[in-house]
Amino acid sequence: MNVDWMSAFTVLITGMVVVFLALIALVLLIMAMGKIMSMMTGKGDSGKPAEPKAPVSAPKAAPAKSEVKPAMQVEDGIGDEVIAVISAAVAAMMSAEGAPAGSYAVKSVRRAREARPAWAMAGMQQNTRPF
Amino acid sequence: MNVDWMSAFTVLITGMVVVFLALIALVLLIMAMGKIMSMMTGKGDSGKPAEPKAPVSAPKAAPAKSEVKPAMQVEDGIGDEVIAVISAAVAAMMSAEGAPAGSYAVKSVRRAREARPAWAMAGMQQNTRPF
Amino acid sequence: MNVDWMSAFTVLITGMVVVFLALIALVLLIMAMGKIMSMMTGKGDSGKPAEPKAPVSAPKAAPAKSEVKPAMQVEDGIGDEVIAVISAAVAAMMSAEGAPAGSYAVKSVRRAREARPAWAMAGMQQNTRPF
Amino acid sequence: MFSTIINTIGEIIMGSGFCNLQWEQFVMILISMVLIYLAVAKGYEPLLLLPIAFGMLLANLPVAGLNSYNEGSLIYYLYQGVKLGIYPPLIFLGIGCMTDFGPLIANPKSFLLGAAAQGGIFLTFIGALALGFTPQEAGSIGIIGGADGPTAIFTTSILAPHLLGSIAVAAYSYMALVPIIQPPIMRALTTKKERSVVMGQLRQVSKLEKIVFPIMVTIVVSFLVPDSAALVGMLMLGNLFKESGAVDRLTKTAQNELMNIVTIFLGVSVGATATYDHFLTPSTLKIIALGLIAFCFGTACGVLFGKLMYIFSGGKVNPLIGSAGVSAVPMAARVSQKVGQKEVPTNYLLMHAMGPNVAGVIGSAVAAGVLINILG
Amino acid sequence: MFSTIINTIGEIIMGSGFCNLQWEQFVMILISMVLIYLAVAKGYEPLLLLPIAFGMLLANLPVAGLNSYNEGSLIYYLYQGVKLGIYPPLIFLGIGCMTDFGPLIANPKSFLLGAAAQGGIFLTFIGALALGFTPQEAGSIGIIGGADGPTAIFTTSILAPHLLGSIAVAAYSYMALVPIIQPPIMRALTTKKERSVVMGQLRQVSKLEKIVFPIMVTIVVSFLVPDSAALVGMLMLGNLFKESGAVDRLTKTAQNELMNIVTIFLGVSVGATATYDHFLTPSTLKIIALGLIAFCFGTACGVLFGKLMYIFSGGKVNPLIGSAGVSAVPMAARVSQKVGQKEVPTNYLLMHAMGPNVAGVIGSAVAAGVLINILG
Amino acid sequence: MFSTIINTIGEIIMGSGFCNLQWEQFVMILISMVLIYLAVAKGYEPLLLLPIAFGMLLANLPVAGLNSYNEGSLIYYLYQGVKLGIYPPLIFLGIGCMTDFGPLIANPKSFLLGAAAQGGIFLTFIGALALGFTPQEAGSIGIIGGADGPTAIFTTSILAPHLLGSIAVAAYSYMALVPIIQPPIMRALTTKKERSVVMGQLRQVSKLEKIVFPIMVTIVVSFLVPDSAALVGMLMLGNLFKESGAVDRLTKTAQNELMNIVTIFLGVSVGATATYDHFLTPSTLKIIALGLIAFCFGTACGVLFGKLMYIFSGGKVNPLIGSAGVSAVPMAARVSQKVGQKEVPTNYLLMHAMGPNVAGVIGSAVAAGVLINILG
Ligand code: NA
Ligand code: NA
Ligand code: NA
Repeated sequence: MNVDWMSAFTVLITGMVVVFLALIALVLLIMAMGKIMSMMTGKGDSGKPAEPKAPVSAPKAAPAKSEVKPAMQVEDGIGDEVIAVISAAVAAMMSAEGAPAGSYAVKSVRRAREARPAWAMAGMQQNTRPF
Repeated sequence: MNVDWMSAFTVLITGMVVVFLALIALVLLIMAMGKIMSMMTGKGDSGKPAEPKAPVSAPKAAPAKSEVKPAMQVEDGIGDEVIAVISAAVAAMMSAEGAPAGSYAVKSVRRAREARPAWAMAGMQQNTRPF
Repeated sequence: MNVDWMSAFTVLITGMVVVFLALIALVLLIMAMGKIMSMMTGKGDSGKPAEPKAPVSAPKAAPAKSEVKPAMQVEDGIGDEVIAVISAAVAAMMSAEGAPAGSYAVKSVRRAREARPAWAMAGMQQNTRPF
Repeated sequence: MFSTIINTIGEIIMGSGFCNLQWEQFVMILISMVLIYLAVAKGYEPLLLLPIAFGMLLANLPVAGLNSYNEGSLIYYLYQGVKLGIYPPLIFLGIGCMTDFGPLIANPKSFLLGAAAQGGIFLTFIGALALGFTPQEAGSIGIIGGADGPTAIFTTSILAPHLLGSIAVAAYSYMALVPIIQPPIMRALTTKKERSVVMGQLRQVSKLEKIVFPIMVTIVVSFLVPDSAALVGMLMLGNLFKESGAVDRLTKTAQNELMNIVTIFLGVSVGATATYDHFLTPSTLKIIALGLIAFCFGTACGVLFGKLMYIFSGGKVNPLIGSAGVSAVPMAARVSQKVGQKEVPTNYLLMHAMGPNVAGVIGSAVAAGVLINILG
Repeated sequence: MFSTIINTIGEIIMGSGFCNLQWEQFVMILISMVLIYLAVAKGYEPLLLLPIAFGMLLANLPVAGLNSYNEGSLIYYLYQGVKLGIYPPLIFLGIGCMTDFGPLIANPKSFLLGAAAQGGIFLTFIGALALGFTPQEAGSIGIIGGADGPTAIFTTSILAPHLLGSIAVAAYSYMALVPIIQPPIMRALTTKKERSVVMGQLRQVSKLEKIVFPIMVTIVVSFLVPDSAALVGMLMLGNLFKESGAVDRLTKTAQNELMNIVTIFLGVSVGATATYDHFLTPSTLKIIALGLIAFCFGTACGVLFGKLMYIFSGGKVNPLIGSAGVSAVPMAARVSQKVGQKEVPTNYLLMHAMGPNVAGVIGSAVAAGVLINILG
Repeated sequence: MFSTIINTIGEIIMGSGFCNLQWEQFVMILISMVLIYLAVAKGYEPLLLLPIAFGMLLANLPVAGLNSYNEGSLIYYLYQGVKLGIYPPLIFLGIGCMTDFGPLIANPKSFLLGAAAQGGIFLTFIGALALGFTPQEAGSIGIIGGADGPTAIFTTSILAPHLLGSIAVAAYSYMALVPIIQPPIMRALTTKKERSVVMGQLRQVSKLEKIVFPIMVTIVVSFLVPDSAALVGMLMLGNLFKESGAVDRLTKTAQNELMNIVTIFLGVSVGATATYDHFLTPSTLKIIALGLIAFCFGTACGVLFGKLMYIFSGGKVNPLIGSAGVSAVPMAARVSQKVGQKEVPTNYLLMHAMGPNVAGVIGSAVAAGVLINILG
């Protein structure tokens, strides 16, 4: 066989060097971005784990989370209250039916995917605007 | 600069005249259509505001409407009853939970978007027919 | 008119023969497949109506089915329990509202169509894998 | 300057449709309105007839040139998917995702009824030749009797593209009329005793059989009639998507958004082949007459073969399910059900009729392949 | 061998964007970032401005060649849908599915306001000629005043494709700025008394009228101005889909997935026409200035014609609804509503403004057809 | 006449697949069935392997000509999107919409692991040359080690389109086998102590960083390796759609319907490049062997570099996350998690492995760009 091994290893080394060059550049830029962000927001701790911060902001959410199973998928923009309502309704019903608590869970709460273009009161929906 | 102003103003005037011509033609045709419709249906009042008519036909719907917030999006074809059921269920639950009335609202009621092609009893769904 | 009737009838006969050939081949193959399947699974009765088998496996599902109208479309993968819950909730509400039983039916229960790509705990969703 | 303006406006008006309307275009616009009326108010297969009718309207607007032949127009580009045979197989992909071949697998003899009903195609082919059409045209007209829109459009786009508009309109109109066309023929050809046959329940079909089926059909049909491989292959790919249960994402998109997009493009551009010079011809009237004949012959062939099966099965097969072999899924099967119930109200023929019904889809694709092979 | 490696890496670096960046490309990348910022943080019509801005970024990456002119690149293929005039009508199909022409049918005189507001187009045409643009360029620039993105892109792709980037950016930016641009002009041209006019409730429109409307508009507009038939025809086909209620599957796909796919392709490839040599020119600055003028003139023309209607109707028409005639649906109508409510808080002009608003879409398409006819 | 009929039927049968089947086609059909079995029953990446396998079936049906090379066939038209490099970037657009680069932004050093794991690509390139492949073929084969389907298909369609079928099948098969291939290598190259490292929680990443990230990556990567701009650009556009939160409509369509449609077209037409004359060659066996080597080498490179980071970080980095650098998102990250949990059941490496995992996608695209640059 007549392989040009020199060219071959050139490709090997060049390839790895360029890949590392590109990704190292990104490492540096992202680190710089992180620094700038933390300077701009004045949060010196943004480079550190969020652990200490999370508990402060989550105490109210925690009980709700323990109630709602992790398998539940909630679409953005649906208020927690609405979910609470539906969960509660189902829960209440279940206890009324004599089912063991915890044997059912709200699996999914989602808002209608598309608003129907109902002009009813407010004219054409948001969607139309940009076209 | 060497602009042919004569051509320019010709475009200006011609353009506006043609746009107005087209839209005036539509005005006349739509007015004619409105006339024909009201003649055909025998409702002489179709050209007038719907105000006097609405209250006559809507007295039963009105209370439901005041209960359900305007933000609610209901897909065509879902019976009012079904919505009423769901609203009622949520409302009942809320009062049971001691939440202030009116603090929650059914945001969206919609029918499943696509019927699954389940032949279970009735064979292929309607959708297939026209192909 | 100068129609080549011989060619015409040749097309007629040839066409029907080939169509029948193709479909008879399929009949035979499918029958063979059915035979092989029933031999492989050891269920000698797979060629016979499922009638005798269904009642054995469906006794629990039957009452649920009589409750839920046939028009109901349930997406695969939603547990019967969940449907039962929702049906029950609506039913209970209706009786509380004094509506005649059977006048409402759950029309559709379906799971959210797409899991939002929430990395929350478990990383990118299943969907991403194959690309 | 004032005279220049008057001149320019004059030119625009002279170049407008009002001054260039030919009476044939006016007639075509009226026809398109009638079709819109049938689609919207009467519910004649609106998913295709509405786009077709609107495409016909666009194609006959004077001056605008929005037809499928005018290179450079929007419609021309959309039409390429018809011309190149891309849209019909993609629609079949979606149909495959929605079709359950279970009743056919449970009772494979249904295939015979799906084959017999194709008789309408070939008999009409003879009729069309007799009325002076070329063999290619006659084949395209015959395929109307297959009662499968995409198959008819696929075949016609290869054999006789100038007839696309007439054939599509005829095919979809008669498909909508199946509940009116079929019952008298079915009753005329069967005795009360035959119509009263109650058929036993179908066996359960395993998931494995349902997965093997599309692969088997693809191979057998494509081997015997290679020209139907594109249609049958895509139909069966869709069905494999569905039955495998492994690619739900793809199944949903293929049977919804992809099929809807293709339907819009196909409908509008097929409609826009019906310019007045292609549509307002004696051929169109003949095609409409022959289309009806095709549906009637197909129904009759199916029912007559059903009678044969009634005899050979010792009275176990209700010949009414034969008419479902023309496809027009699932309407023809419902017709079998209804006509059967008139005799025995508790008779439930629907599932038995679904077998020939979906077999008819495969049968028509095979027939199309044969015609393309011989005449193409 | 070591020197070979150094050489190869050197070649790669010499061939990389770092060694081939021109300052104009750098400026363009900055501009694209500003546009991304406006789209994302300020909410300037993000559905189109974000793809446009990203397309602009891609087109000005050195060496990569990801622009709409570079045959063989991904963007080049996506761009064909713009160049061949396919995307804008398809977006109009989706818009038609989402538009309710009810308020216009209830008060057809709104059409006049939708016509008057097109004055901005033709006045800006004169202005652009004065600034040294060719008539074809001037027409494309004028159409910015129509405040309809697809119409502007359709017209420009025919008359002056090299300006696509600038015109698209200007059109969508000013559309986002409608709530800031219009109110001062509206207040300056009207008296407090005029702004306080309370308009009566609109009549109910029957389903039949709503179905006949799109067919009628298609015919009338396409007859008079055949060059706008593609845009108006697709807009009206979408509306017919919606109003017929018979093809829900198609309506949903046309207004969602089909429109979204086309929007992505159109946005990215229109943005990618804005390579630095096409965008970093004095023309772009002039276009941005002229675009603002176009919006202002359009608003003024609408309001002034509204005053005329106020007089002739004996004070029954509130001239504020005239500004909605520029389209920018439904934002311009909301502006009319808000400005009106400042005078009479209980005044509800929205539905009355929706009439001119949707009429303006038709009006701009007609104006585009006229310009294409005369200048194309 | 009877003899004519016999003749015609004879001709049809002589022209059918039964009389024209070559044994290689028969073998290919069997192979396609095995692949369908793997996709459906074993769950080997069914979203792509099922369409690929069916495309392979169609392409090897005798006479039918449903392959990607046969101009005029349905598959040929679908294949143009592969040939012109359109489909892979569009799939990357959808993947971008579904990818969260948060873990990578939180720990940018992950990029290094994503770079190291590309070693598999270049080592396999050498191996392929040694087995007698041309440099272009060797580059395409190497890219299998990137464990990114669209990148592999994009590169191969440029460098060695005749190998598309084999490479696609190898790439997706091994991707499905990642949970079997990787663990032994990971365990062999690491000590129990290294595998037991528990890593700290990642910092929160702000929305702004997530929005800046895709723009930054597009620019940096495209500047250095312009040939990867199409892939990386589209990936990052999708991610920008997602993270901006401003264009939900577009995000949803790009990651669902658009990606599904493209996946169907790409899968079927890539599969249909595998006609027997292209696939039943010694090359295919070599490619399958080399593909496995590529995955193994990639995994090893990643893990070894992880060990380096373990040393330099003073034992803070668990080298197991290095194997995730091959991408195969998110399966390789899950493998890291599972192998780690075997040592310390409470260790939760998943999020740390997601960093290298998504970095590997970018890394492979860069590697592809380098190969296209040097060999293309
Ligand atoms: Na048929
Ligand atoms: Na406008
Ligand atoms: Na990779």
